[in-house]
Amino acid sequence: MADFLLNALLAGLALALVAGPLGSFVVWRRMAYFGDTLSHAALLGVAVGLLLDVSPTLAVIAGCLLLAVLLVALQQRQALASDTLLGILAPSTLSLGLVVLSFMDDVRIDLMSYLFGDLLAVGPGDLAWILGGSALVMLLLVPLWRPLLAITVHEELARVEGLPVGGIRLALMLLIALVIAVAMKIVGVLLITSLLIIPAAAAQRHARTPEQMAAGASFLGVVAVCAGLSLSWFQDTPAGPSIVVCAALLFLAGLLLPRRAG
Amino acid sequence: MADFLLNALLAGLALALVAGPLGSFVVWRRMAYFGDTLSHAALLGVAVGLLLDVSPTLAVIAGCLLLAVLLVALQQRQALASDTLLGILAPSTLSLGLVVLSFMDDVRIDLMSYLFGDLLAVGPGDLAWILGGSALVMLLLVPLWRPLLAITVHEELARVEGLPVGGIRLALMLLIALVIAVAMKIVGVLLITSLLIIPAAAAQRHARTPEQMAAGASFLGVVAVCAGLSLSWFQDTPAGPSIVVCAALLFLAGLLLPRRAG
Amino acid sequence: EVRLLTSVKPLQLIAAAVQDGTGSPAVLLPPGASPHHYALRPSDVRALREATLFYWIGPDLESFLPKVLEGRQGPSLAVQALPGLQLRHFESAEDEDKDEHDHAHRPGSLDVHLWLLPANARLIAERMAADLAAADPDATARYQTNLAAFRTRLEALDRRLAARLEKLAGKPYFVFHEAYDYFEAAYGLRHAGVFSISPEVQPGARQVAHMRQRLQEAGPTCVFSEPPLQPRLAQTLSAGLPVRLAELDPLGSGVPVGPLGYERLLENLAEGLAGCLEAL
Amino acid sequence: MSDSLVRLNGVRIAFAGRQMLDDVHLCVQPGEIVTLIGPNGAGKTTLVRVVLGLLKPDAGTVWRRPQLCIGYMPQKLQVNPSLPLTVLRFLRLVPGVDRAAAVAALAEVGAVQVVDSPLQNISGGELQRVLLARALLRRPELLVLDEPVQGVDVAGQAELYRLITRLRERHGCGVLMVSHDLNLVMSATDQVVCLNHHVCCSGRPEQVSGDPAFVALFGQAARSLALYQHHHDHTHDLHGGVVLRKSHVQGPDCNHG
Amino acid sequence: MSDSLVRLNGVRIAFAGRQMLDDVHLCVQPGEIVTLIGPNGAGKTTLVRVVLGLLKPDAGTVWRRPQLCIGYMPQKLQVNPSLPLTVLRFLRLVPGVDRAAAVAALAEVGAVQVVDSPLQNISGGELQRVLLARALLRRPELLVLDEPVQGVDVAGQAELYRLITRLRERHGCGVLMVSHDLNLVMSATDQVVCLNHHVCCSGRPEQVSGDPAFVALFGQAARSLALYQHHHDHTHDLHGGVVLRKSHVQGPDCNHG
Ligand SMILES: Nc1ncnc2c1ncn2[C@@H]1O[C@H](COP(=O)(O)OP(=O)(O)OP(=O)(O)O)[C@@H](O)[C@H]1O
Ligand SMILES: Nc1ncnc2c1ncn2[C@@H]1O[C@H](COP(=O)(O)OP(=O)(O)OP(=O)(O)O)[C@@H](O)[C@H]1O
Ligand SMILES: [Mg+2]
Ligand SMILES: [Mg+2]
Ligand SMILES: [Zn+2]
Repeated sequence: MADFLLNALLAGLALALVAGPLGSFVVWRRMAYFGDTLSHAALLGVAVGLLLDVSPTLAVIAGCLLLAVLLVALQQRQALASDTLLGILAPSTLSLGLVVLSFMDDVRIDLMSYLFGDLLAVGPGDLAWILGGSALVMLLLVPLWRPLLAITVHEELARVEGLPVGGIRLALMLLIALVIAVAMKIVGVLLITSLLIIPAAAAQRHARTPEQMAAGASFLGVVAVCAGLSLSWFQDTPAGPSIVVCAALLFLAGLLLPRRAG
Repeated sequence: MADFLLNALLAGLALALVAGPLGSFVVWRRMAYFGDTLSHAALLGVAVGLLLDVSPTLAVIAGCLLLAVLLVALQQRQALASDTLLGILAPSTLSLGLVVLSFMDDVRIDLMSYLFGDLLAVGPGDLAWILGGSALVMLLLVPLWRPLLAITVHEELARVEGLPVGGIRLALMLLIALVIAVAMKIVGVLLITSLLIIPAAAAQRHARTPEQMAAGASFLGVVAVCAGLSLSWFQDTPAGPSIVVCAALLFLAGLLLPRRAG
Repeated sequence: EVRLLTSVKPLQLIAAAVQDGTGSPAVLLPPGASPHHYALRPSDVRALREATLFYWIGPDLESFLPKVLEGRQGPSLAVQALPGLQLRHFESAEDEDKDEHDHAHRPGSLDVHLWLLPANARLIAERMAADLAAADPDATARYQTNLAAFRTRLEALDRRLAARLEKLAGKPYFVFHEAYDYFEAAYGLRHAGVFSISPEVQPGARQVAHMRQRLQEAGPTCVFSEPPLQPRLAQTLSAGLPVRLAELDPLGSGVPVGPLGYERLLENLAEGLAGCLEAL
Repeated sequence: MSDSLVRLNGVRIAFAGRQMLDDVHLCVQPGEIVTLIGPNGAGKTTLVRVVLGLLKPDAGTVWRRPQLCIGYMPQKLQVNPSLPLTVLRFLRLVPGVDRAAAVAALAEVGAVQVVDSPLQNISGGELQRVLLARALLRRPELLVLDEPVQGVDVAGQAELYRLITRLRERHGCGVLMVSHDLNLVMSATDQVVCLNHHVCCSGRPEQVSGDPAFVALFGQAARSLALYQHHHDHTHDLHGGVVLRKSHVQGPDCNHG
Repeated sequence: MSDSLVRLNGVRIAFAGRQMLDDVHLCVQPGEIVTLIGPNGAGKTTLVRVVLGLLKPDAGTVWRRPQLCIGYMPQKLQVNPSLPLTVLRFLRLVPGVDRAAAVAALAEVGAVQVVDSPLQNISGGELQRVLLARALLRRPELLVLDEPVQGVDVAGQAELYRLITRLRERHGCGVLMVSHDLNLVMSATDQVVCLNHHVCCSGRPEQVSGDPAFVALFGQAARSLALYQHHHDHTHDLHGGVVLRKSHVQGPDCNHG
């Protein structure tokens, strides 16, 4: 096997594994739009970074983390659903980025290029980041898992039971934002948002507990990565989109199977 | 005033007016991601259209309408939230589009130009489309309004009371999809999704009835269009993004005002 | 045969002139593909890995490439770094209006359309010939002949274009996207205005008004767009004015790959410009 | 049966392999109050949802009079929280209702003070009253109420039951109701159906309260209502599984089997 | 007051200009059952939410014993519908609970048959029982129950009240409960607080049931419980606005004012 394919496979598998549990939270908390919003916020980050002469990578990560904090703050003040808040933040940050750029006459850069990676372009350095980052996120998830579930089941109940709801929510957002921000630059926003949402949604139908859903999502993600890369290799299709198409096919197949006995 | 500015203003105002009620439904039904998903589906439409040698404009509209139908079908079968379904459909359709494109060797299309319009580029022909279309949608909304509200308040109650829930839902989706598909090509997906969501979300906090919210959203949209175009004129910033930024500022201002006495 | 790969079509055309008779160069990005929405296929990565020589413009244009190139063993060259190349940078709009003053301010971003200057093309061809000769010493003579022929043809072309375009100097025309500065600099032309400085950055209302005013003042004029783009703004603004819409193709997308391809690219540009402007 | 509003025959439904409704027959006539009683998890809400057409039975037939106008009050209702909606506007979603009619309906159920409150903020008992008002406003031929007085205060409970009885008299509509308030129900019902996955017994209140199946199900609490006690024809374990089953008393209005 | 679990002093809260709680004093001691009664919309749930810290009062102080472990059972609970969650897993969200403990708790509340059902699908009464089981599993020092037996069947109601009384004896926890079941409540409560935006009267059940304010509020239904009847010190209009107000009887455990 070509080494670039091996890199792609390892990166894809690591992301699929960590995306299972994180993506389950994305589905439960209705944040499907989070990835896209982050990519738009990242663009604002880049634009401001150019103005302030900061490294774009740093600017992207700062933009994403800031957005996560802003989202948590708005959720606390506002009765609006997460998806509406994201639907406000996404175009707003993007537009602000474009307006900021329009003040800089001498910049004719390809903004998008700061945001999009490609799975087949993953090098050994990227791979180290992804493997290390995934392992770290998994480790952080272990102690956070039960409180996260508690605030997801019912936030008031969790608050009465003494959990620091705001802090836990912020931790989750930052975790997801960090994974998306790093993965976006390496494998592309399209692939990472799909790996978060589609396997989790496919696993939901047949899971009876949150843990089953998270594990099922990781498993389906792994299957999608393997199938997608095979498709890409044998049919010479683009790698990232092929994985997404395979994940979508898995989701459709799950719809046809009977729902697991409740 | 320059005539292009007049065109832009009229188009913006018409869209803001019709986006008020439609956007309220988008917020209530948690479909904030709908616009983005449609723009991705449009890309699949263009790719398939190229394969079948169909006019791209037709292909875009067909893609959007098909997506709306698919969404309604999935909602009926599946316990997943709308935002999750949209989060699945958006990357899937985009990826499928990219895979289809990769099989066509010598295509020279500027995909983005099919999706991103510019408010300042609205010509008299476009304007006629927008004005006519908005008027038509408004007319269609009148008889649909009460049943739409009923299924939005509580779907089972509406079903028991004899409303054809599936048909009404489909009608709403098709209406929104059509508005987005047409507006996307003329003023850009960024502007139309923002006009749908941000004014409606801003109006929600201070409205006591659905009608107040829809009217408030139209009003705030109109204000945002006027303010944004002024900003664009005096500061020479891009028109669409300026409107979006103004809408976002209105939303923030609404957060600072005390909530209207309940 | 030396396997030579270039990132974009213009470089492939230059390489085709140098490699004439010994092989045909390949190109990575299909014409029309936008570098940032291009999703790599395994065959692309393989082609990159297996090419003996690889040429690309530089990270300012093909921003996705640096990472893929990390995995490449063989030599690759970002031509924007070639010594002796004439490079241009965009300036801020205020400076454009004023007369040349000393450029103490930070240089703007690089104008990546550097292949549109024949002198740059010659320099690139020379470098390609040297690299090819090193990789395939047996055919050194052939590369030298090809290079010499390319140089000669370029000089002739340069003279022809200069003569043809000289008459157009001062005629007002507008471009949709600022891609022709190198070409214009070489032949003493200057566009009267740009509709959008880059595809991502839309113009503001005042700039559009300004363009509209200039279009009106200019009288009969031409507006040039690039083939895959749909210049809606240009169409709207020129409605009702004696304005002709035409296309210029800086990437040579329609040009067949062959030893004469690069010249065809430039000639098409000149033809497009002249064809429209002369008919005014 | 041509004059009945709704008729179920041999309805069976299973969730995840557990038989939830087993060979259930039911019919509601105009002007008749039918009350479903039974322990928690007996399938009462499930049966109501079958009657309404919200759930398709696995077997059996459901017949509703064509164009039947139904007023429904669900057991729990979570209104879309992102929709700004006052109680008044909620009631006015029923076609042809103006403010005066809405206020009158609220007055009947004793919730007129919340007419301008946001629907999502009113208290549990107030929501029950508002839902009942809405069901009334439709001037239904069939009123389906799933635990209508749940969470309603003591004074309100008796008041609402009286209102339901009055309604039947005023408009002649049929009522299908689920309730746990045996004492209040027994006095205001034409037919009681005692459900525990299957129909344990059904008939007039005085018949049912004497039925051994009824006593077995409700034990202590029912004793005060029971007029007489027969020989058990079957018994139930704690959660209503039928331990032994012979024949059942059938209600007088439905012929089935 | 150093040994009380929670203490409210002069709490006031208004929603949209309507005064919902007016100068409310309340305290709960360990081992004591305090029951809030009052008509719908009286502000009982609001008061409970103030006690829990879910709502900040406009004026007055709320004191809770530091590190107080609270078991809470809300009046209505809508569990996130997109989360696959069995009843067992829901109960095991409480730290340190294994399957055996969860099943034991379910058995106590009489809902052991739903242990493996999805939480979103169980019936209304079953959900109430499961919520109570969860509150118990936390081994709370203070148990806060908002209408705990709402929707529970007849047999279950008495059973659950008995369970709550037993719990107090077994673990010595304090209980704050909202209820409409005057008959059941009166027999199992140490202190009754009769709330109608303000505290109408409070004290031991036998004191309260004789209080004129109580009789004025609950009228007919309460009469059967009242032991004797005094002279009214204030009256209420239909929905509880105080028409005339003098002094109130104060519960014996709280000193305020
Ligand atoms: N969609 C479903 N999937 C699986 N099981 C279900 C579903 N709906 C209901 N059930 C189960 O069916 C049983 C009966 O539920 P139902 O709501 O009909 O009871 P009920 O008689 O109305 O009880 P209650 O008096 O508590 O309201 C419950 O045990 C519940 O767990
Ligand atoms: N967030 C809020 N905003 C505005 N009004 C509210 C809010 N919460 C409650 N209310 C109002 O406060 C009043 C008291 O509500 P609460 O839920 O405390 O009543 P309750 O005593 O618990 O009644 P029930 O017995 O019906 O449960 C109600 O009339 C309700 O409309
Ligand atoms: Mg029920
Ligand atoms: Mg309450
Ligand atoms: Zn260009």
